[in-house]
Amino acid sequence: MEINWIKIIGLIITPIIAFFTGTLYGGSARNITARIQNRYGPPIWQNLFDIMKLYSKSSTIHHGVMQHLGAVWAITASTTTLLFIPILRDSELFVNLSFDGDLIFLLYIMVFGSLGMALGAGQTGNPNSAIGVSRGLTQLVGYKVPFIMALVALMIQFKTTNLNDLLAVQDSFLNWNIFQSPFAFLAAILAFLGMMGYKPFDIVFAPAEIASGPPSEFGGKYLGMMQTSRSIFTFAKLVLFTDLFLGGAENFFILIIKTYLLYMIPLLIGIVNPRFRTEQSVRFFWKWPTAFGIIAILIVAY
Amino acid sequence: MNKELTNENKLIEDIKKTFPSSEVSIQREKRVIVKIKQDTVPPLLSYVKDYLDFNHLSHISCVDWIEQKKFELVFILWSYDQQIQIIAKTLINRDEPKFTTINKLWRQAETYEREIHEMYGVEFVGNDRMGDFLLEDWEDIPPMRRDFNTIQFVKENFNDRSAAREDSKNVRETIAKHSGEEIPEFAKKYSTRNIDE
Amino acid sequence: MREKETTLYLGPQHPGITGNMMVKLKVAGDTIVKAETHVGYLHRAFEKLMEVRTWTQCFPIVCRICVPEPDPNEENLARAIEEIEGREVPERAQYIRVMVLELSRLAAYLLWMGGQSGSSGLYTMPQWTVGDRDYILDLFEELTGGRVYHMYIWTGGVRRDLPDGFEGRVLKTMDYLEERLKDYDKLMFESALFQKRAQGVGIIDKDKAIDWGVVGPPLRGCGIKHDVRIDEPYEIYDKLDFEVPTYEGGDVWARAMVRRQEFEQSISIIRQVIDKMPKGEYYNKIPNPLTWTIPPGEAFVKTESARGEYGYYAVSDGSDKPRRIHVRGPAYVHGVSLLENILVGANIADTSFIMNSLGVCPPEIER
Amino acid sequence: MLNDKYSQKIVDIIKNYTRKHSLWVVAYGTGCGAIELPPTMTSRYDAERFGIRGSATPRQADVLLITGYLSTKTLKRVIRTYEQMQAPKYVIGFGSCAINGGMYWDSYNTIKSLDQYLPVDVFISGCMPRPETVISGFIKLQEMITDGKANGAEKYKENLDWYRTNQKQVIKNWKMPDYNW
Repeated sequence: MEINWIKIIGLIITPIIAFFTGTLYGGSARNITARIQNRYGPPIWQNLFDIMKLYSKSSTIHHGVMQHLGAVWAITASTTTLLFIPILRDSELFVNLSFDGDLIFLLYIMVFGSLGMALGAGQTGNPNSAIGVSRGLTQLVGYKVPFIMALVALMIQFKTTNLNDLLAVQDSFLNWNIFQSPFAFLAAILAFLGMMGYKPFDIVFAPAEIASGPPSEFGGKYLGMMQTSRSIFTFAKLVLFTDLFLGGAENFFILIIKTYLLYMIPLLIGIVNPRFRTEQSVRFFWKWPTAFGIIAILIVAY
Repeated sequence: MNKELTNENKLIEDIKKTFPSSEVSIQREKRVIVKIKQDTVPPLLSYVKDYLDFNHLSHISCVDWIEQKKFELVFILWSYDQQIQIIAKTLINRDEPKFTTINKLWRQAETYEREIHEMYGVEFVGNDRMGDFLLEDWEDIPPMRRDFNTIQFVKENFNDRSAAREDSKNVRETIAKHSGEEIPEFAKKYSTRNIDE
Repeated sequence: MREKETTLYLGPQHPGITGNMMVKLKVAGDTIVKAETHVGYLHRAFEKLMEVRTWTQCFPIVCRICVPEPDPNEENLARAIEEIEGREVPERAQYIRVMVLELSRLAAYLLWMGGQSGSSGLYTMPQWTVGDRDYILDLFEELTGGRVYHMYIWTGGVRRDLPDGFEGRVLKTMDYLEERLKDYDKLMFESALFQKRAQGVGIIDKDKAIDWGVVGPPLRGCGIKHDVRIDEPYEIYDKLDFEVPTYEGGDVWARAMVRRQEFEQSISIIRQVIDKMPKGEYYNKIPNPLTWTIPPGEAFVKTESARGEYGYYAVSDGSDKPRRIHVRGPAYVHGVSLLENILVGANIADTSFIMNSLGVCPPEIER
Repeated sequence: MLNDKYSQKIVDIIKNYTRKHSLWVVAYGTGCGAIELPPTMTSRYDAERFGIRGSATPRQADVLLITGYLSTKTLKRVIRTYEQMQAPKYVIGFGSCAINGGMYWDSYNTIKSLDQYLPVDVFISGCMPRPETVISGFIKLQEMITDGKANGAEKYKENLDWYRTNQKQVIKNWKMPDYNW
């Protein structure tokens, strides 16, 4: 059977493009935060330098195999999430392995990343990272509930669990999913704030209290791997949200615009807000976002 | 000082009445100095705290009068209502200084006592947290005593600064070498002077 | 099954702790069961050094005791010597001293706002407040030559007179800071998230506050109205009219509101000082400093620093070197005994949050 | 062809370039210089333009900034922090107290010159240097990184026993992990 070379090249290129766009988004986020804090701020490719420097450090201090695996799992989770999301509508270069039950699969694979990091951090034996891991998992439970409700509402409304069908449904501007199922969008966007890990919900990596939580023992290339997986994961989540609610993108330029504007929401909210404690953030997620989720499901079910 | 000192005089009578052995004087408008013997300090402090409501402990300090072989413990209290500061002073002998703790009256007195114990070697009976407070593994005599010579201690433990770096002997030479310029002619005769002369 | 207890060392090297202090926490889950502060990491033996230096040599050392706010130290030592020696300070010097004290209180409050919001995660606020604090440091640099350590107040008055046009620049900075206070309100004091984080955390109960030796804004945060500037007015505070704000509750939020209102009060004090500033001598000259001896005696003086009552006990034995100078800052009580019994029951995430609200400045604890 | 001199040179250039542009500082606020760090890192002097960012733990850091004097109790913790950091690490001594003991030259509790105990790459003089001098100190370190002169870590590894004898002279009971990387 003839090998479809374009698909293979696409398979290799997608994570690289995701990595670079994710890092550039992170760099521009640091620049925007700086401008709001009325200072000049680092250049956009600053995150790239940070990650390359981290890889060039000699990390001879490690605490056993699990710490290696923790970081590797994080990267596998983010790349697999990336590959199962249709990045562009129907392009032959960007591979799109989404199959019938892939919405449920995406829910599972997203949790896999933070689980892997939790195992890696647990291995290091640093009490800070242990506390950070327990905080991270409680918060994960917090924001997962409204997110699942939003996806279930979408699934019932369009009677499909395949992302491609969802994309096919939103063909024109008017019937984007924002307008067709507004409550699901509200629940998902609030859950998206928790997922991104920006300020109101970044108790997990809080430097001021527990010395940056789980990655406090991750030096050198482990931290580099964590940061690469973080930037790929950001890009993957952004693309997922544009496909779910903003009707996907025909060419790469529209994709960049949509994802960048979507990226502004958690960033700008995060700049001007202190951070919640763990139980406060979980209480926040189970109050309004879950209410929106329940309303979304009720509307769709009847 | 000519302002009429009603509170201060009334206070002096009170203390004189209950503690005849103490000599009480007014230093200035809001300051009353009480000199008492060592064992009447806790009763005086509790009397003053409960009856005359001097409830703010500002200060516990220790002065080393090495000539008379005495430590002087100073307790400074402040009363928010009468707005007077009592400075209660007592002399304890210097060779084996011992005193009873007053952390029953004020909880934070324990911190002062830990520091005075570490810095002067005064033994506070009844205070259980007497371990290291500021210094760590200190073998010498308590450092705040006047017979502890800090400059001589520095010479022993930290090797002398000037000998620390060979290139600090001839500073002008080193700077010239670092910055790559040539020492100007008129400055040459100064640059050969060695730092130790 | 009792929660397994782990000990957590918020060690000397920790981004949350302002200076260098170690708090050993025994933690069950997320709540603290027992806290123990270990200090001594910044001990430079100030009092020993002051005993081997002459009186005037003590001034450069004294202002390095507490970093966020050095001026109360200088003013305290100057007043202690003046009290022992009975030296008169000219009127204009007292006005300049009060202006310098209030300016350094503003700088300390701006730094506190940055620390308080930084430890709660709001990283925009420290950028703004520390950036604005720099304008006050520019005023200090112009007046005294040093940004943070001024060595400007000494026995007999101040070191030099105000440069011309200085009052105009001070007033301009005050207007700018009053403008900025509205932005700080929107960002921090009125943000619902900060209130949710700050209310009900680190409570000092009102009846035990004085007994535990709580002073300054934490005491006024419990609703008890005491301030050295009105209890025992020094310099010219009795000629100025300002009111001392108090706030009920005794938690981090009450202390934050007290400091915020005192920020406004200090701005109005500086304005009063500038338009009441008399002309005349600014320095009552001391004899040749090398051979200048002080008659034997002792003095206890205290000023109101941004963190509370700052006490100096100076004893002179007639020689040119002090016999004993004992410095006691507010952090000595707040950082060790008070912190240890407030942290019990608090959440780990709030330790540096509570420490900042108490104004704990470790170099002041161990001098 | 792969690992001959030229490709090694290119890799070094790239490595030094990235290390120069991203310096993560574990600011061990030991001394009074720690009060000049907030102004350097915040909006007026903004050290983040040069990629200088604070890092929470020594594991993630490159630069150990000793701001001012060091008491013997802190010196023990500073040595452990320094040894926990990963290999290309630099130390900046800050203020005259790190150079020669500064104002506390006769205090029994502060160490007199930092470079007997730790390999220091850049000294910033001044009794609490201003934020501009702090940033110029970092620029000097960046220049030393580009032409590969910032090798404090190797110097520490080579004559480790000289450093250990100095450290043991000051720190009495030595219960510290040994240093082998």
